[in-house]
Amino acid sequence: MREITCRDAIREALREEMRRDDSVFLMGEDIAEYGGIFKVTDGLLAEFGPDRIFDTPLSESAIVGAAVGAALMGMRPVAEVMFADFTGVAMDAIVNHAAKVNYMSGGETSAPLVVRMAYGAGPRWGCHHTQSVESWLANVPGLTIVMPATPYDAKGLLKAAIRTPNPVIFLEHKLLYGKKGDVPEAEYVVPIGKADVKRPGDAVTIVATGLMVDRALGAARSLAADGISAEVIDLRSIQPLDEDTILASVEKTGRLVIVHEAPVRGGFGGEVAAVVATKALGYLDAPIQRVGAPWSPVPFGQILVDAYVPSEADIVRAVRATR
Amino acid sequence: MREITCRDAIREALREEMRRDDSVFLMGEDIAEYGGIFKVTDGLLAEFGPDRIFDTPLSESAIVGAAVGAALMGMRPVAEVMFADFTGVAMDAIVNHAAKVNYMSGGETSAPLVVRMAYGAGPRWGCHHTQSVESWLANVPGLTIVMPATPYDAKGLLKAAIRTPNPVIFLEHKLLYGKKGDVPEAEYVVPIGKADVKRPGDAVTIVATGLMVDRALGAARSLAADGISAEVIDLRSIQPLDEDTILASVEKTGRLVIVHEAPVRGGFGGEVAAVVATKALGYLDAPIQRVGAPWSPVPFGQILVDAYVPSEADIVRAVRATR
Amino acid sequence: MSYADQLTEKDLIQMYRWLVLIRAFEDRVCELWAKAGIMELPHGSQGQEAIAVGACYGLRREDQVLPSLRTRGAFFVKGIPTRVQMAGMFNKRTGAAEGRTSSHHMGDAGRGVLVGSGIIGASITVGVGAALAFRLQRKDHLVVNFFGDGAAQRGDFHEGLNFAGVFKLPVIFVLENNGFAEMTPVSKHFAGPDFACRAEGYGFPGIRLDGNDVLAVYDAVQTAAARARAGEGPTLLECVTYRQRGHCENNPIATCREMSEVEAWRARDPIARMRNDLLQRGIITGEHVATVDAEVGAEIEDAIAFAEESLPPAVDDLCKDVYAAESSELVVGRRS
Amino acid sequence: MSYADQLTEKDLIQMYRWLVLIRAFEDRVCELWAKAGIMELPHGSQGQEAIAVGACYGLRREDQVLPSLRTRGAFFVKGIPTRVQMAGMFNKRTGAAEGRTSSHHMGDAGRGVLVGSGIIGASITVGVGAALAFRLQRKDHLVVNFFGDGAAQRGDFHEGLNFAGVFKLPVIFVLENNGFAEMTPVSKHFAGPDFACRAEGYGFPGIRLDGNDVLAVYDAVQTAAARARAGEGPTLLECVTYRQRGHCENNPIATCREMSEVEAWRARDPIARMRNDLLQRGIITGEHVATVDAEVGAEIEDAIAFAEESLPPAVDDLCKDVYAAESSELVVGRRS
Ligand SMILES: Cc1ncc(C[n+]2csc(CCOP(=O)(O)OP(=O)(O)O)c2C)c(N)n1
Ligand SMILES: Cc1ncc(C[n+]2csc(CCOP(=O)(O)OP(=O)(O)O)c2C)c(N)n1
Ligand SMILES: [Mg+2]
Ligand SMILES: [Mg+2]
Repeated sequence: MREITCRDAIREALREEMRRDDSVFLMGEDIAEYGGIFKVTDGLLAEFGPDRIFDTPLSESAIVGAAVGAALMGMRPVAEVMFADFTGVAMDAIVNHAAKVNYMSGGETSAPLVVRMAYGAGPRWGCHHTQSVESWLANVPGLTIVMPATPYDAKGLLKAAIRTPNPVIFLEHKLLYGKKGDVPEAEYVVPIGKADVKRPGDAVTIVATGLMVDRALGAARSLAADGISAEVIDLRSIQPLDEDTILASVEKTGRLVIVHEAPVRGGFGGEVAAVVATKALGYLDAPIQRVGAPWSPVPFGQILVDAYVPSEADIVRAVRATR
Repeated sequence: MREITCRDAIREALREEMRRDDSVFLMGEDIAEYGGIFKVTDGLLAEFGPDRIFDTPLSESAIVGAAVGAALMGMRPVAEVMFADFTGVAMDAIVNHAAKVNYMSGGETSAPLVVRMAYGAGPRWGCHHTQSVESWLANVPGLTIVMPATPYDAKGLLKAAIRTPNPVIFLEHKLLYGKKGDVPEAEYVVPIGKADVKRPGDAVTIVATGLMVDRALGAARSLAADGISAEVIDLRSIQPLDEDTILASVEKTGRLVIVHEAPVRGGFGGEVAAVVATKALGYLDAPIQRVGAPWSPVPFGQILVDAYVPSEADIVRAVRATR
Repeated sequence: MSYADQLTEKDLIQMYRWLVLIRAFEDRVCELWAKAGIMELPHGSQGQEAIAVGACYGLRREDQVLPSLRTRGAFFVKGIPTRVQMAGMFNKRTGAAEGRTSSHHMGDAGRGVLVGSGIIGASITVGVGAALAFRLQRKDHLVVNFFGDGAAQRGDFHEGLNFAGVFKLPVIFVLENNGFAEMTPVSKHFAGPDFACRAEGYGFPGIRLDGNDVLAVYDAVQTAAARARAGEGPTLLECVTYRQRGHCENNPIATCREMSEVEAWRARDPIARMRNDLLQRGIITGEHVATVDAEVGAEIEDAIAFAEESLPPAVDDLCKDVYAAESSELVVGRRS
Repeated sequence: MSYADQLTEKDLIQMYRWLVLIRAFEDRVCELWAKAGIMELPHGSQGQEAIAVGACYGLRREDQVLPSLRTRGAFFVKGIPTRVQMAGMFNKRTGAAEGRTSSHHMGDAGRGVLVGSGIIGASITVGVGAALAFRLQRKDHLVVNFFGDGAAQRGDFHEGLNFAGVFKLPVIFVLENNGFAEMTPVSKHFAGPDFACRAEGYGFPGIRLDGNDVLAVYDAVQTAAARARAGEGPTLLECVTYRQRGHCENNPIATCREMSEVEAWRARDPIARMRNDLLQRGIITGEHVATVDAEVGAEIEDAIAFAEESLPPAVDDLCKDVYAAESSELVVGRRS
């Protein structure tokens, strides 16, 4: 099959949906002529023109608020917020308007919009451009939160996100943009809410999101060398959360390790642990282990970022702790 | 002992700290002449004058941002943000500045400020004035998040919050303002980070916060009538989280119910469950149960709010599910 | 000839009737509140009715309005039935969102009322987005964004107006300067000469006008509407008015202000003003005034009866409408 | 006599030296970056040096500045050693926050540099708060808040300036209008005539001036400073300049613009301008120019050597300084 990068897969999803549906349009900072600071939207201006993709002022609250308003009037905005850390300045529009407008209108008008944001640590970004913000939004009914880990999923999930009548937060890990993977040329959609068993196994369940899926797979490979068969579940979305896939796996393996890049404490891993401790406690043969960042802002620079972001070795260590 | 309301206890804490330390000052919307929409700061203008307590424009981002700046210059601001739902518009100043400035300055300058906010459901407020937002902030290193449940704790914790050199989010449940309880007249401080066993018991551990502590105590009373001895732990703060008190209790009871007012899914209860499922799994005799709001914005009106907010009956039901 | 001059007698009578109806509604819900008769806490618009009526009269059905917490009149003129509004105040299933939200931020898609926000100022950017949609759809509809002097201090005011200015969007910003943000007088939260001047920094006109003069508001909005529909961009209208009641019915009218100030403004009441004007011009008679009062009173009592008889919200529907219905090819696993 | 006229020859020579040093630093780190020699991605301030120097020269040590991502010069003039700054670019323990943060938002409490924010515009309200503290403490120090044209479209610009206007705080808002927010030209994110006019809506003066004229900036800032120290409130200074390099060193200079525009602005370079001015006025000589260049070059090479020899950040300190030290009577149970 054809291999392309996440960046290209996301761009393909945008292009296909823009071709399919006139109401889809893109706005954000530096996305049109420049093609986005991660070059995701490169080339789309040439194809679709300035009514379908345009640059906005440096005003994230207005970007998301305007996306809500446009969505209410029948458009399908895909807003790019450069860095997920800027959630802080667009938070109200996300949690209090986008998330609640269907409810507040008694089901009359929903806000079918997507907010695409780049998240996650890289060495040169510093603490304001590297956060994994999913748990800031995970307790807000009305939202859908997607975190793809592969080019295939990024494309298929984004297409679903654009088509659903509900607001979707679409978190793209900046270190995954360059990652390559199989992406079929034929049209497909990946339904949001279905986790993906990225590697089957029967000795331990590793639940991961985003960039951590690769690290979990790496850990699973080294564990396999030691005869430990790890099942790696890529959640793909944390809202909805695919409890069934997690529970079925834990029923089989009896052991659970949860991995995310955000700090462990208060992170989304707690939700996964709680679901299992409520619904599958009897299957657990060992304490649940969580792997995530320590309790600190994301540091600057390669050395500290390497120490900060969970590594394959951290995951292997957590798996061993379940044995 | 003297009984006073939470409202009066909070006001006393503010007054005592303002008397003790000239650098403590209050700002917020309608807090000075009017005394705050919940009347918490009533009378303080008369005692301290307009340099120590003053009204601001309707600008929550500036309120918190300015509190950070003033704190950096040696002041001890206590900012009132009327409703915790407005976290959305002050989020960036909280999570990206207040929380990170000590780290970013290499420990040179911290931001000793308190943001007081009223949270929780009441019948007449509607979905934008009733949210329990603690989990939006619970994954942000650098923050301290306090949720008092009694007048005694409200006073003692607020005094600690004002004195600590770090930024504190102080969440006051609006239905607790009128609640009375013992508050000594002598000076005291309640250290943040220490949970309080509000009722000892040995058959089940109920961990709760804020208004839910009262409901948990109510549930414990009805369970006692049935011969079930529930231990009720009031977390008092979710960051730091007093793991030791929770673990010691679960070791004793073998059963855990976690109660908060926010929706269950993605709520802070997941963190508590994860800590126990990691560190005390072997003690658990039954699946962990979580009690919280359903997956919906907070509705309007008495009937629906009553159905939405966890009740004593819900807690009793969850306790029975652990048996 | 001004837009106001082109209004027919019928128009004027209709506008007057709206003013009377809104006032009667507001006064009546305040009475009901005082007797603990309703669930929703009224945030009365008494004294400010001319702004909503002047702004919404003459809008198209497709034009969208975003009322603030205090733009009751916009609901009326945009056609939301009195019964529905009253049922909302009673928290009944026949009210806003089947009783799941309070009525002062309700929306009505068919009538061009967008869902507002309890987060003051936040709806400004949403209105701007609706205007953006019209631009992208090449429709010549427009959006009227209502908000107060307090809201004008929020970051969203700034981001919203700048955004609209940059893209020359068809939106009219109606700033109801009623002297207060809750208990805080404008003089304490604002140091500029007026709010209208802020428009310059966004590249479009800002006009300060008498918000108690319904025809002045109508005229200014129609002028701005022509600009907007022609693709010339937004206008900021600062309508100077006065909040005759407390911030909400929890606050006595005299909270944090002198009653003499209130009295002075009551003497400039927009409804009495229009009434006197129409009487003087012979467009209405004393008899007509009485008829309108009676009709309006009956309409409101009918709405109260309707609200009282309506069912309460359904507890079983607690988690309804959190998400719009979606195909399982797109999303699976929603739980409530 | 203007403030600039009161500057001595020594002052002028010192200001010139700052300009040269900042430029040399910026150019050198860009070179290092191109050779993959440093960790931090430079966001060069080439072309804008006159603003930081004009604004910070003559400030007190206690006066606080809040540099933007591109106000490198403020660090220099406020006295942060070249070595420390360079060590920051190299991500060394001797740099900002012991290497745990990038250098372009670093603070220095003792020298009056507040920690900035990577969230553009967010530091505006923080600076306002520092000015509030001065007011409450009855000190006549002031705050200089630097930010760009892009930041001026953020809600925090609005809330911050309004807040400062209402309380007449001692703060000077220095808007560096360098023509771009990343790749977006001002003409695409702004529809007003200029940014200075926005100050009126906050109740204080706004002035547009030539940001490439170090003495004009100095004069305007000193005038604003006198106002601020006298308790008369803030000033907004829109300093018109031009970003001579790409947004950051990832972007070629010609990204999204014509090189002819860049060339035209290079012809108006603030450093050449001051040099020529001082040469013409006989305040410096060609020899002196060469000496400054040599000294500055040596200072930078020394800083590079220092940075190269410095230790990397300590992995063991990963979770240091997340919280300031606190007594266990107040907080217990912190974990990392
Ligand atoms: C972001 C936010 N801050 C504060 C409030 C509380 N509040 C509700 S109405 C109000 C005053 C609004 O003033 P203005 O915009 O002038 O509208 P008015 O009530 O005068 O019509 C305030 C502070 C809120 N709902 N939202
Ligand atoms: C809130 C926010 N939005 C977007 C960005 C990404 N970003 C960094 S610098 C920049 C442009 C800033 O423009 P301006 O304020 O004019 O400063 P300049 O770089 O021109 O000095 C942008 C969009 C950011 N860091 N923060
Ligand atoms: Mg007002
Ligand atoms: Mg710029």
